[in-house]
Amino acid sequence: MKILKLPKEKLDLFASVVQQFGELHAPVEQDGRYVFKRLTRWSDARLEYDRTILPPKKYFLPPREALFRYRPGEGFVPNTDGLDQRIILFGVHACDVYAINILDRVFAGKYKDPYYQARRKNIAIIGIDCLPDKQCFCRSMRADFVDHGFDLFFYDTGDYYQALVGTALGDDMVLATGNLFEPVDAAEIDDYKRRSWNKRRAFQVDVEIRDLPEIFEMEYQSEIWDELGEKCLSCGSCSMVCPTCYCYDVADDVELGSRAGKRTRLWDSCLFASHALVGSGENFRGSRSSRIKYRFYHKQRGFVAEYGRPSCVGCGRCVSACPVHIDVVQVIDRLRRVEDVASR
Amino acid sequence: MSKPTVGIFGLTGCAGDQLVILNCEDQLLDLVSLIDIRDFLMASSENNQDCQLDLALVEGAVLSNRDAETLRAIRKRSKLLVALGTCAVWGGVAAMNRGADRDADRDALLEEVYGDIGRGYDSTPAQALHEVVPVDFNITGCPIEKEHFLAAVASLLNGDLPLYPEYPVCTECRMRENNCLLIERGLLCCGPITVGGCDARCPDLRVPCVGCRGPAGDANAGSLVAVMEEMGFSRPQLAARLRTFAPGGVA
Amino acid sequence: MSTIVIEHLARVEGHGGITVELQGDTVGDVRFDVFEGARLLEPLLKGKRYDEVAPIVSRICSICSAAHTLTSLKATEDAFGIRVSPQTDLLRELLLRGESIESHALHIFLLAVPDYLNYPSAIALAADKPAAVLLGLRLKKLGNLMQETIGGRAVHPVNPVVGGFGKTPSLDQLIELRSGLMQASADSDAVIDLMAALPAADFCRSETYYAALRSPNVDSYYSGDEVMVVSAGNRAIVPAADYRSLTNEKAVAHSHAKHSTFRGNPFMVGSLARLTVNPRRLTGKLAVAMKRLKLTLPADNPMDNNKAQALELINDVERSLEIIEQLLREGVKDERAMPAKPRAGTGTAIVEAPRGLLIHCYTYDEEGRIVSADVITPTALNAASMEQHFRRAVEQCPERDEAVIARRLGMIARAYDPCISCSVHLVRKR
Amino acid sequence: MLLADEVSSHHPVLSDNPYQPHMARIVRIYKMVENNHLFTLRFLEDHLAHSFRHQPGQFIMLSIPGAGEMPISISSSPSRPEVLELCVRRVGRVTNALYRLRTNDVVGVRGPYGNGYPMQEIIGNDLLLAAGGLGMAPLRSLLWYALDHRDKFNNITLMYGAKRPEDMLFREELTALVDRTDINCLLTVDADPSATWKNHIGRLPSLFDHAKIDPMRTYAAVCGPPVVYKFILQRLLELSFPKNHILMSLERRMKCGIGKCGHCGIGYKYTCLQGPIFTYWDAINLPEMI
Ligand SMILES: Cc1cc2nc3c(=O)[nH]c(=O)nc-3n(C[C@H](O)[C@H](O)[C@H](O)COP(=O)(O)OP(=O)(O)OC[C@H]3O[C@@H](n4cnc5c(N)ncnc54)[C@H](O)[C@@H]3O)c2cc1C
Ligand code: SF4
Ligand code: SF4
Ligand code: SF4
Repeated sequence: MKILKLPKEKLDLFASVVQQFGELHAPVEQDGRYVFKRLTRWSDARLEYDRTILPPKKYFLPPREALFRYRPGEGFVPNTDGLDQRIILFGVHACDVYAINILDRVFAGKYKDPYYQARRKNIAIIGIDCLPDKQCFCRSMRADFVDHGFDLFFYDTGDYYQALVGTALGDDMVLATGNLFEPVDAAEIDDYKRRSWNKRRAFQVDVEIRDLPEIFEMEYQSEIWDELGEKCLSCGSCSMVCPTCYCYDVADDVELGSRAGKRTRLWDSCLFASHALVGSGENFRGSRSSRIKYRFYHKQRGFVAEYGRPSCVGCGRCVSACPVHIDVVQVIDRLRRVEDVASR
Repeated sequence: MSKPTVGIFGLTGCAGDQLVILNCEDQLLDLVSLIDIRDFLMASSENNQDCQLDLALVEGAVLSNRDAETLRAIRKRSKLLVALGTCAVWGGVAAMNRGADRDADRDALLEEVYGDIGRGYDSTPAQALHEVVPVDFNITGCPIEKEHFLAAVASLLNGDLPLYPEYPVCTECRMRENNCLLIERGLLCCGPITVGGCDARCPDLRVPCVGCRGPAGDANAGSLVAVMEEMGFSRPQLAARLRTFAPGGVA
Repeated sequence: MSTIVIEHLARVEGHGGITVELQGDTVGDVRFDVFEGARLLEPLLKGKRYDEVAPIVSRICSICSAAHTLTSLKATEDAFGIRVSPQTDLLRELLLRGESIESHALHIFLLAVPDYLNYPSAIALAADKPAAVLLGLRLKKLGNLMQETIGGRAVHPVNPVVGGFGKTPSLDQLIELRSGLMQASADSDAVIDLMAALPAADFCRSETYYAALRSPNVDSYYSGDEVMVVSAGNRAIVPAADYRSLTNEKAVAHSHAKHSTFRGNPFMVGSLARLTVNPRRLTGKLAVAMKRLKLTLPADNPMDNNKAQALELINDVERSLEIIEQLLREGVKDERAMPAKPRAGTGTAIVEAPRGLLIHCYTYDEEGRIVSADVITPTALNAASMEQHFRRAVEQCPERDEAVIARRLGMIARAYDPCISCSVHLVRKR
Repeated sequence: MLLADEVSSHHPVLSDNPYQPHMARIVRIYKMVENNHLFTLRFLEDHLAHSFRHQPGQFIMLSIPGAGEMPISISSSPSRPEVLELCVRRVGRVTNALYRLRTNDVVGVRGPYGNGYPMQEIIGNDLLLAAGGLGMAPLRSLLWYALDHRDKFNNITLMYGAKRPEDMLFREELTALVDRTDINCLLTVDADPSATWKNHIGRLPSLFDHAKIDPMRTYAAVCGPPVVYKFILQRLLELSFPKNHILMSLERRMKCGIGKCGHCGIGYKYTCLQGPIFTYWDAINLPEMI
């Protein structure tokens, strides 16, 4: 991997050059929170942000997306609107890049999702390193660093950004800037290490995920699930804001007065009562507690069986989006806690 | 295939859902060419008040014996009866105090407002349509969303029942990437227990949801109230707020 | 004795009917019956917090929902002593104009024009004269777009809140509105052409009292807190807080709407009243149009209200354009609503709804909860005047033909553009 | 005019779109049981009709334009190609829309999906098919596959139960098997008010009394409503069946059929990818399986 550095004062210049590769999107402030948005001017970008309300997944798997248009006589014609739009996402945190890498695996495999993949191909990612706040636990989830999935990744090492070049496109971006980027020397390598060390110590939240799948199995009947079930509002907020929740629903509609129509997919959540309801009226997860259990179980245990790691990246979004303060970290802590059997 | 016969009716309400139909400016002429509107008092002075209807769209709540009779007559002549709007589906604002002592004494209330004459008025506590006659399906909202109405007609013309979201306003609010008013600003937002479909219209404008669409299918009002009490709201205040549009919806 | 009954008025919002009793040639009892169910919204407001009030009273009526919302906010702001920003005032005015455009377009094109041309509905009219209906729909859509842009929804606005707005519309949104308004401005000749070509409706002459909001410097629907009553050259001013001297409502047995008189005389509110009270606006384009419509003020024919609506429609468009230009010139800021500090007291507000004066008066306790609420709507204010005009029309009808009389009464009723669900409002007896 | 498939195959981005339904014509609708019709489909494009191959136990995603898409098991055997037979029960929105269609109307099909029965393992062994009610739909494919490749299997036993004779799916076809010697076809009904039924009367598990089963060399394919699973499994376990010789077909909500939409997850498996055929061992190791 190519590693270079960019003097901080040249970042603006870099941003203006890089626009030739696509529409620039970055976190901007919205009443004190942040959202990824198309930039109207570079000065709107907020690269030192905590977390965006929605993760970058909205670019790859939009909340609502027409998959097909249907016309009698023509059948289902794929909708390709917006699929080849070139976008540069500037300022994606490591955990979010990690999450995209996870989605990549879900939408690949034997049946590749061409909509996701087309967007993924056309959206460049320039990552940026960050410092954890009190809700971040990406380090525990092993997602505080990424080594692929981005085109460029910037580390703030003081006067410079140290830049990891991840792809040929990233390299093209570097080259397009002429000689803005410089090689790194030993001093910067030390700066990087120092920063890495500081970041590690800055985490305030820590959870242990080793052998968590086993503990989940053992605690499958735990009363924690009933308690959570009583609290959970089934509002779906956690799933919407999660960078790795990808459940979707599909619905067909017709146009007024014709048999033509379209097929749309839209974000769904396993916390909704309809999620596991089938035509016969049977609901495999009818109770709210079984649903919230499923969410945790699938992220922290099911995904491990399938893909070798939990799908949670520890971004902390669901913790801050839950109106009734359901907190993954606390739930995992409680599941891990050793309790005196006699007091149960 | 002959066009389905349709009647559009208003019981007691603000006529907002009928107005939404008239607000489909771009589709109105298509609409009237696809369906045979036989009875629509708000828009036409030539109405057939007896014919059989394939579809009756009824807005408003039942607030008088006269309303109840009208509704029964509509039910009798219609194959499908659709409740249009929160008043028809849940009772709406007129029903907010239902069950409370004050509302029970209707005559006293009428007198309070109209004086002695009030006692003679034909007036009953507000009821949703389904409390009086069987209803085939609901299009909720105060008022209904235009798109839902058009989609419903399109589906019905195709022979399908329409599909509506059952998830709460929060889901769409999050999809639109709004700052959460409840969590971040401590405002009393009914989004978590109100059924979605409005695309989180109010929170998107930084105005808390007042629950105008009625409760979500799986509303967990108890848990929301508990959290809001921790935030410093009083239980009666919360109960009153949550019942503004749908007294029967949340306990 | 015979009785003429219009069971259920069509093409009006809500449920009402007309009954006329004739003894030979003399006209006995004339009644405008409202049998809209009583929702008793005012007593239901008791105990509600100030921020819950507007969304509830908005539901009094859909066609006037923006006016109800804004009157309510204004009354609450009056009670708490909140002064909103000038930008808020402008945007609220714009919202009201949007509602007025929608309401007038709906009334003129979908309800009144078919009436004059003897069609049962706009749907029937559309088959023969699609251009007229399409013109109406286009204007109506613009009015709705304005309400959606500023109010957040075409019916029952959600964006206006105590102290201002949830969110200020963006520059792009205002620019979009401007292009719609410019197109509508180009349509105004067509509106006048259509109205001027309608057959005359001259079957009810009567000296009439008119009441409307007197605006301080511009012809505003929203600002101002005095009502002026005009009759045959006499003018009287009623300050908002004294609104009861204007309304002195009394409940009547046959109707769920209450009747109002000023010094014993019924009076008319609405478009015709507004033009009569504020003739200042009738210059330029409007003066020409007024001539073409053969309208003179003060008018003695209630049917002229339709002409006045057409003039207002044009004026609404022009005025909205001015407001948008001003906003664009001065720049729109994404303001937050003024903070509300509840205090005990009473607040009164008067606004011009599309159908005329709308009055809200609230008394709050120190925690900002409603102690009592009083809502007086234009249709209720008009009820006595309407009955008077019904009577005149019957008296002035040479033949005693039921069908003719019924048709004329229906037309007068519709010319008033009554909004019956509005009229059923409930006030505590004093 | 280009067909949708061609359009998609020409689009540079969506050339290989697994969500693309391929249009098929309804060639026959046969009312087997009230609200359980058998639909025979043939792809509009001949090359698809020729090349479509599936495993017994697999399913397709069936689109009714305008109404939606749903998973339906393939009831016909791969040994009888060119058409697809689907046995669909009318339960809701999409199935209702299908029931409105007539022969020659067009629907969308994509697939086949799911694992299907593990034919490599089963071949050479005895086969027991046990179904109740609508459970016959996925088993029928396996049944005819086995009968058409009779030499590859040892003893074949079919146990099928319905409430009444008129509720029995594929009734004519199955009663015709009763006299065949290369299969032990046991059919039973709970009751026979019409008194015309010539086969067994009684609950499905009672058929075990008429079958000779060697658990160690038999694969049992079971399908039906939950009660059927409950009682059949009980009998099979009493017979000490190896847990991975019991094959069950499960139903879950599905929106994609290809492991993306998340609806059919059970524990850590997806019914559409790792199922819908699961062994009993999987079942007891996955929470909420049945
Ligand atoms: C692998 C598999 C094979 C199946 N094989 C058959 C078969 O051969 N014959 C048959 O009649 N039925 C079969 N089903 C069940 C069939 O898919 C449902 O009955 C059907 O989806 C109901 O759709 P609906 O729109 O009529 O019902 P509604 O209840 O209106 O369903 C609405 C939506 O929910 C989803 N849904 C509802 N029920 C189910 C369900 N059981 N499974 C998956 N999604 C569901 C669908 O996406 C549907 O569009 C099978 C299901 C699965 C999972
Ligand atoms: S589960 Fe929560 S913390 Fe984990 S990735 Fe999803 S939103 Fe972030
Ligand atoms: S603002 Fe209201 S609707 Fe939106 S997420 Fe928060 S609680 Fe839900
Ligand atoms: S956000 Fe709430 S109050 Fe606003 S429109 Fe939606 S349901 Fe109604």
